[in-house]
Amino acid sequence: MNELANSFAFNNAWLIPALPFFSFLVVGLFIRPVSDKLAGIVATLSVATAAFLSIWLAFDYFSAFPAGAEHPGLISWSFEWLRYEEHLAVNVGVLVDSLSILLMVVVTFVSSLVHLYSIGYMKGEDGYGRYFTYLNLFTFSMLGLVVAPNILQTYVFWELVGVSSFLLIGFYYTKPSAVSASKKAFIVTRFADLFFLIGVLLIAVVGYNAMSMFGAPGSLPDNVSAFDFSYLTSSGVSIMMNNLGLLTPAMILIFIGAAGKSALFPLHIWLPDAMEGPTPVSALIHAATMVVAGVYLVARLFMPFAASGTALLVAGYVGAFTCLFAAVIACTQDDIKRVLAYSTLSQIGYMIFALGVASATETLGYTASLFHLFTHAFFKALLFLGAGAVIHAVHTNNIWNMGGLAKKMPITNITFLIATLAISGVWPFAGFFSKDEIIASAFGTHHYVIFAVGLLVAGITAFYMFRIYIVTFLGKARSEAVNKAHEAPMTMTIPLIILAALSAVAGFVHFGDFVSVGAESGHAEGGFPIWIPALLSGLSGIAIAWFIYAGNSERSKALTERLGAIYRVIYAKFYIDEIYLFVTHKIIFRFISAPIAWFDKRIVDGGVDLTGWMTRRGGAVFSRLQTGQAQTYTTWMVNGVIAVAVLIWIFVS
Amino acid sequence: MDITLNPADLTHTIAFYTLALTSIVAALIVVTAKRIFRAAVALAVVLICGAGFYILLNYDFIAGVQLLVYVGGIVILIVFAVMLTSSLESIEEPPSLGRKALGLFSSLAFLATAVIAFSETKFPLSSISAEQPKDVAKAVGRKLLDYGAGGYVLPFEVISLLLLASVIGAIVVARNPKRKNEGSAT
Amino acid sequence: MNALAPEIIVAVTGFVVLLADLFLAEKRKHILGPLALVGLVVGGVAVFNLMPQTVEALGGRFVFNPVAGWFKLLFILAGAFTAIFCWQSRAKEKLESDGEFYSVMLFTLVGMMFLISATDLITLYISLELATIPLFALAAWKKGDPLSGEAGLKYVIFGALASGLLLYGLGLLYGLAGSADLQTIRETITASPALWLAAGIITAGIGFKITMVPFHMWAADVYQGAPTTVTAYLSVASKSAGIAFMFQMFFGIFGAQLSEWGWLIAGLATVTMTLGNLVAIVQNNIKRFMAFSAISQAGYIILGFLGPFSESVPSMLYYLFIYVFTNMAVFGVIIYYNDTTGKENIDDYKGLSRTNPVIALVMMLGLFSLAGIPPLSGFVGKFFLFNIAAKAGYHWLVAVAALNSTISLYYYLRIVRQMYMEPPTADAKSLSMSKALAFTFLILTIGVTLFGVIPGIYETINAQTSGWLSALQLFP
Amino acid sequence: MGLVSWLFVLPFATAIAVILTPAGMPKMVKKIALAGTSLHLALTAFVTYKFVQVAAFSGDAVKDALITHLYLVEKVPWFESLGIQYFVGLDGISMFMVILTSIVIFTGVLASWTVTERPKEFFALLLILVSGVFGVFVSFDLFLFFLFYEVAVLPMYLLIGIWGTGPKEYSAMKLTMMLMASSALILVGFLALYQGSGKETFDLIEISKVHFPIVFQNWVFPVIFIGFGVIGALYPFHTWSPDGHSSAPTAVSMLHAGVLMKLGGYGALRIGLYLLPEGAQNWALFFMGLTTINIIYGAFAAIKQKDLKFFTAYSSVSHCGFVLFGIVTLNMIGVKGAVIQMFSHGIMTALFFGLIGMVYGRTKTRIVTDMGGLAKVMPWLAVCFYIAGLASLGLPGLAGFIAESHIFLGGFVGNQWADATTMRILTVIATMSIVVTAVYVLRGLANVFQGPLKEQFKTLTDATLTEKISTGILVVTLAIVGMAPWYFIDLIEAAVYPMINRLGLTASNWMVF
Amino acid sequence: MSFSPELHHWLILSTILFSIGIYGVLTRRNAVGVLMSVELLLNSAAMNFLIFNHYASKPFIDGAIMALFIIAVAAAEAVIAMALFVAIFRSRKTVDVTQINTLKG
Repeated sequence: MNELANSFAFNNAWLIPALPFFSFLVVGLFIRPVSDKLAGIVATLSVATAAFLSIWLAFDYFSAFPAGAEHPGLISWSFEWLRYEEHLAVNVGVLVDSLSILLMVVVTFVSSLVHLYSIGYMKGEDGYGRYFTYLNLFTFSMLGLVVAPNILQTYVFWELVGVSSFLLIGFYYTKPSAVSASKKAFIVTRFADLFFLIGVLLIAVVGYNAMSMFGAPGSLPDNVSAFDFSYLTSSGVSIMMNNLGLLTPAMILIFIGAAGKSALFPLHIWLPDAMEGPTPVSALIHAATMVVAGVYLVARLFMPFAASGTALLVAGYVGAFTCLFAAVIACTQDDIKRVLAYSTLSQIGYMIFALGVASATETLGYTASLFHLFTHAFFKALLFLGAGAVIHAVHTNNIWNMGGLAKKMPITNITFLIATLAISGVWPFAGFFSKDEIIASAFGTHHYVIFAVGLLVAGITAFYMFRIYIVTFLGKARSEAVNKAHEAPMTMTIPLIILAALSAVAGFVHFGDFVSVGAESGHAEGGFPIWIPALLSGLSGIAIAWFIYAGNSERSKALTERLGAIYRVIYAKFYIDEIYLFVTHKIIFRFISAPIAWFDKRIVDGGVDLTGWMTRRGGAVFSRLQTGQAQTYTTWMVNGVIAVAVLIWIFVS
Repeated sequence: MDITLNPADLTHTIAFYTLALTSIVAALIVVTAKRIFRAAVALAVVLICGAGFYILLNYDFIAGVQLLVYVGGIVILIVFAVMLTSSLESIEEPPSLGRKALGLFSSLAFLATAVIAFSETKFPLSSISAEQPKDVAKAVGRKLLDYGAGGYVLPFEVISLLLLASVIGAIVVARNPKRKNEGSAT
Repeated sequence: MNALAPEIIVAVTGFVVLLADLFLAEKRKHILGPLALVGLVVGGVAVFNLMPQTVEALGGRFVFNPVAGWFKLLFILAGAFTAIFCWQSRAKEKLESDGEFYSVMLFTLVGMMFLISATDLITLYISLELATIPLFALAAWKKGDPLSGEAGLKYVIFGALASGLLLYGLGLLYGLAGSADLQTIRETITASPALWLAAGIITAGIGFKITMVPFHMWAADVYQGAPTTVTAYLSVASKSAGIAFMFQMFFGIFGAQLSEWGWLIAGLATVTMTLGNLVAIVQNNIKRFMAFSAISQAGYIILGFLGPFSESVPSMLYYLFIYVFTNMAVFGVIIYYNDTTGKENIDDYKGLSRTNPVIALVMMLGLFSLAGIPPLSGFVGKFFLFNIAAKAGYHWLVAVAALNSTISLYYYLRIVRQMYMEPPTADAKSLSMSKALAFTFLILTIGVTLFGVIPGIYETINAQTSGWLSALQLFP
Repeated sequence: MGLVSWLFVLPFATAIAVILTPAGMPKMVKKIALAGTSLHLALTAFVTYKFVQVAAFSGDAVKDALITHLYLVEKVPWFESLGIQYFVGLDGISMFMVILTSIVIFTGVLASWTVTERPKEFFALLLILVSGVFGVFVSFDLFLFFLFYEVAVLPMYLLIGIWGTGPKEYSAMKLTMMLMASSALILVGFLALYQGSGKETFDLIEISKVHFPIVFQNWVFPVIFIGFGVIGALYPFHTWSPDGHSSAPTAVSMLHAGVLMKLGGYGALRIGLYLLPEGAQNWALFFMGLTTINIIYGAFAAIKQKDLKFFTAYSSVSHCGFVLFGIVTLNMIGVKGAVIQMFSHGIMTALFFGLIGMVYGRTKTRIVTDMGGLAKVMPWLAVCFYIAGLASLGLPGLAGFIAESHIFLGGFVGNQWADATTMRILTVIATMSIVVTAVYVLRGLANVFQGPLKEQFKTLTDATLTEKISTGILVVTLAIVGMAPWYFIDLIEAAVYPMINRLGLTASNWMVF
Repeated sequence: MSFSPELHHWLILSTILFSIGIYGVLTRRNAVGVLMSVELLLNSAAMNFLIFNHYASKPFIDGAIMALFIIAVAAAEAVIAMALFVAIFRSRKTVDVTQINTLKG
């Protein structure tokens, strides 16, 4: 700890999340109404300094704790935000360890590049200042999420991330499709957050009850709160929860929360629609940062996940299935951003099942997954920004009326090619190393089914990536818009170039030394060189794509006819969206909220009106007793006398 | 069951039962007579029998007052009212059956409750008549004007107010509106 | 002699007014009203300086204790307000026989005052009759109007039967106790079927007077038929007299048995409240509406008889005190509006708040106080009565009573709605008001608003009267 | 006339001043009302400052207190013979509520700047209503409490009946009838407490020293809880809220939903939980079930609503369900959450209704589907609407989340009287409401503010200065409580401790007083 | 069972008269008839007082005084009742109680 004590970066690590927040306030309230240009610059600068700071912090941290040695989680700054109960305090702060540094670096770096790119991309759009405010808000909440020392702060920023993505997706709020997409994104992630919240509550309460009975576990300070990760990830707690039989359900609940944010299988429907937002947004949020939040969460709680065993397995299989499912759909899509969205789904599937196959002892999967996260952030962001440049130029998303852009937009073409190679896992580029490690870890831990899926998807990924590349950049121009296309301005190309460089070189980083869990670092031990089959499947995918789409396109049209029905089903994304729509509108709205609204109006409300009506009826009935006949009145009186006398007689005796 | 019949009791008892019988029959006529005038006469008979009862209870003074005031005054007043409000011969159709049944039920129920109540309760009174102050009139007179402890001078004053107020009220209500206006018009 | 001073003063005022009416020329007749008022005020002052002590007169036949004193104040207040309204009412067919009206009313007032101070059966009965029989005539005062006649007729028939029955009951009591003195009766009577029959009959007598349910039938028709000033007088003075009579009977005679008859009181109270409130909802004629409101108020007042507690008497007196002011405020507006526009239906009060806001405000405050809305005095009065019911353990009754006051709020709000929410009808015009009437309304509004909040009134009543019940050794 | 009395006397005095202004100057009426309420804001700030100076927040005395410790107390005997006294004071919860009411009335007066019809009576009644509410929050004598409670209910009839829209008379009558019927129940409860305590006093603190027998508590607690529940929109008795709010004018529904509905929660807490702990323990689970229905029912019903006001009314039914849910969790976290929720929901709904009033003022329609794309024309209102919406669905960083997290955690932690698993299942169901709330909030906001702008709304203007100030204050409060809650929570915790400690007492060790 | 009239014989007699009076009040159509029945009631009540007074253990006179007063009250009632009937007859041309029922509801 002491080595870091005097490091400037560590001591004011809180600046990293704080800078975007301050600039969000400043730009949002003051600069936005004044001048757009200034807003863009200030926003970008704040995130850039945050990036610089986080790199400096990373440098200090890894110099203090060299590769291979144990990487302790140090809290650089925290204050007690909320105190529910004795052992249930929430101290908001900044936790610095290898995982959070990785995420901080990735998030700030990609975010600053996207900010830079957006200055060019968004020029002339109305609501320019508003865009940058939201972007800063997103960066702030994402950073808040990754540096959280306790699970409740994670949940808090988890929600803020959800809201900022809602605001960004719905940026073009005049477009009904963007509005419904943002609504859909928020509600689906909110649905997942519900399970996450229940999971958090469950763990916190179990921890609280345990601590209020037996006090804090030995190794931890006695005012530790049941939310803190240090408590949750301590092995004693996991064992205790396991024998209570609560660990697995809690972990699965939290995993559902992670699945929602990272758009795994059942909850993935919002990500493709999220493409309605401006492309840099998709690049930042739906490629590099937000969607990996789920992966980060599982990684952060890896020890309890591993302790529960089944939870990890569930993660594994869900990840694998998503990986395959998304890859298959990606092959059929025409919109360039939709394809990239599905490819993100599939890559995240990779990361999740990499974590899934790992275990307390076999931590290679953990390192592989984070390594892939690290590399994927760069080349996927590049792919999206490239696609953005293309769309910016030809003003359409549909790849079939692009084509032959290579000549028109050389830089974009090259950078896009590098990224495509990287993602397909071709040797020198980053994708190869991270994807290879994942497949190796799957093989190493004898999950052969997942291994097979990983291998197959590597091929499919290569296929649909090159399909996109070939159709957009090579071949003849398929629409006259292409002829007018010209290279993107400087502010847009610089980030492309930087990202391209990174996706090329990132693979060579000895990731294992830096990021690992448990004692020894995660290195692929010898045995059968897994990278060979992985590379082969990737190359075969490229070949097939080349064969179908290069040259004339009849062959691809012939292929689609032959597949026929299957093609249509895949193209329609297996009708999952329609199922969801059916469930929400038809079942929830028609069969639950409508009857409740009706029930409330008719029965409960009716009940009140009924009592009112009955009193009036009673009044009318009794008023008819007054017949006007004096002698009826006197009869009432005499009978009244007799009644009272008899009543007294009966009651008193 | 010894039946002791000495001459004084015998006349006393016979007088009681005859008077009782006549007064009950007359009362029934009062309430059921078709012609209202006939009812007025029956009322007079009932009141006279009442006076007879008072004598039996040896309250001759009260009997006298009853005869004078009640029979002499009030019944005559009622006859005037009968004449003022309807011709002598006017036949009054009987009340509706339902009302008669209800009236009968109520009165009989009251009678039954009262009789049962009497038979059940032991009145703190001696069953034989205690010796009565010889001169009822003097005793009543003295009591009425006695300011002391047992005196009833207060009700005496109050009853006068009551009669005055009733008379004033009656005049105002029954005054003929036409004549009053002419009077003031001149 | 001074114990009888108040009664004598009022009686003498009655005579003076009668004679003045005889000798004054037509145009000078308008001073009869103030004359009666002066008499009443002097009578009130007489009561006040007698107030705190207990004085006996006529060898124990007449007793003046604080309870009797407060009741007399109530009667005088009611009489004074009625006199003012009669004096101020500029009804088109001016009640020619004003003089007689004031004197008859004053005599009934004297009857009520004697009623509460009587200690023996005879005085009690005679003063009760003095307080009732002239009212039959008052009910039929408006000669031209057949309705008034009909009201008088119904009142006579019902009243006569009630007094006959009451006599029979008192006879039973006399027989059971062998003496006419209330004190001895209370000590000698023991539970027996005859006593219960007597109790039944006396409840009927009381019920007739304070419009308790099985005996309330006459109220609606008589209140509607009688001239409004008489209705006001009936609803306030006659009801208070009924309560005074109930004091004499239920505390005076049946004191010992009262704690066992809690269920009877509770039953009667529930039925009275509920029926009064329910029927009031569907009424259109404002006077008939006030009849049923009065019936429901009777239901609330008899809550005080649930189990003799030291708070029972002061709470009831306090409630009656507030009831006089509140009811007179509402009736004042009704009389004033009825006299000037001749309208008697609730719908005729449309938009009153626009045409003459002052009256509307007085009416609204009065109605809300009747409904028991804080911070008006009606609420405080009702709260103390409900408190007694709770003290006696009848929590269900408190719930019923509170729900009833909610229902009562419903129909009071119906009038407020007419006044405040409906637009005024075309011919509505703002009516002028004489200074005297305005001053009366001011006093009434003060009574309605401030009496609840100022603790002094309840505290003085409580200090003086809470001892009365313990004097009767009723507490177990 | 102590400081605390001024809290409810000042609005009353302003009401009198408003009535006395000469008829011809409506502008003056509004200025006086505004001056009065802003003066009140200052007064509340001063009272808070004094309260914080004198109140103890931590330390053992606070932790294991068994009797509510009051500050700035004024006690004057009123009806001595019956043990009624004018007893006014402040503790953490009352202080928090007074702040809420003061803010809401200030923004309420600002939001009703456009009232033209009979402004004098409108502002007078509004101020009388609020002085009743202040009275309730500071009075600690059952009689005084009840008196102020009913004073607060009555002006509501006239306010909705005269200045309302739509079926105003019907809803005004229904609202008043249901609230008065509920006060009937409360009256039964109060009188039972007064008699049951045998102490011949209405003083809340004295009565709290008495241990009522279990049987007594078992029937008095539900009576009081349901009595207060009706105004707190407890499930079967909530039907007055949609009608009442939708036909009430803006300021009235702001005040009513924002503050009056909190009387329910406050009363249930101050009288129900505090005086009848065992009763609370036996009934907790039943009412928790009811309030869970409340939460879910209100949320689902809100989805179907077309009218903005109905939409917010049902959402406040659901949020008020949270308040009562928090109270019956019977543990420190839950009850604290209930109090925070009272405050946060108060601000949120006041903001919602204020904004709806402003939008309605411009578009003349409240039907969600008729409007669209208003964000382009009135950005300020749109932003505030979004913040209110996000606060209501419990977005962290805004007050909603703090309250809801407390309540959910409280539900999960449970207590030793209710069966933990059922409590947890109910809490899970209640938690589902955050999703349903999100659905209806976003659907509503999207329809109104997003999407293409309709022709006829092109010329609409954005918020005027007064509107900006009122919405601004509310938004800032939401944010402050949301981001820096620790200060408020100490304020409440000190007041909630006695209530929780009393739950632990059993008949035997009650003799501690 | 001696035939000479005992206390309860007298009471039964007066109660019978009382009940007949009640029957009369309840059923008589003519207002004056009702008044006559009321007179019956009052008379039997007065008799009641005298009976109790007669059989009182101590020499009492209160009952007799009460009887006297009852007669006076009966007179007062009769006066007012008659005045009312006359007024009603003048305006309604009938004294049939069952037809005078405009006030109802």
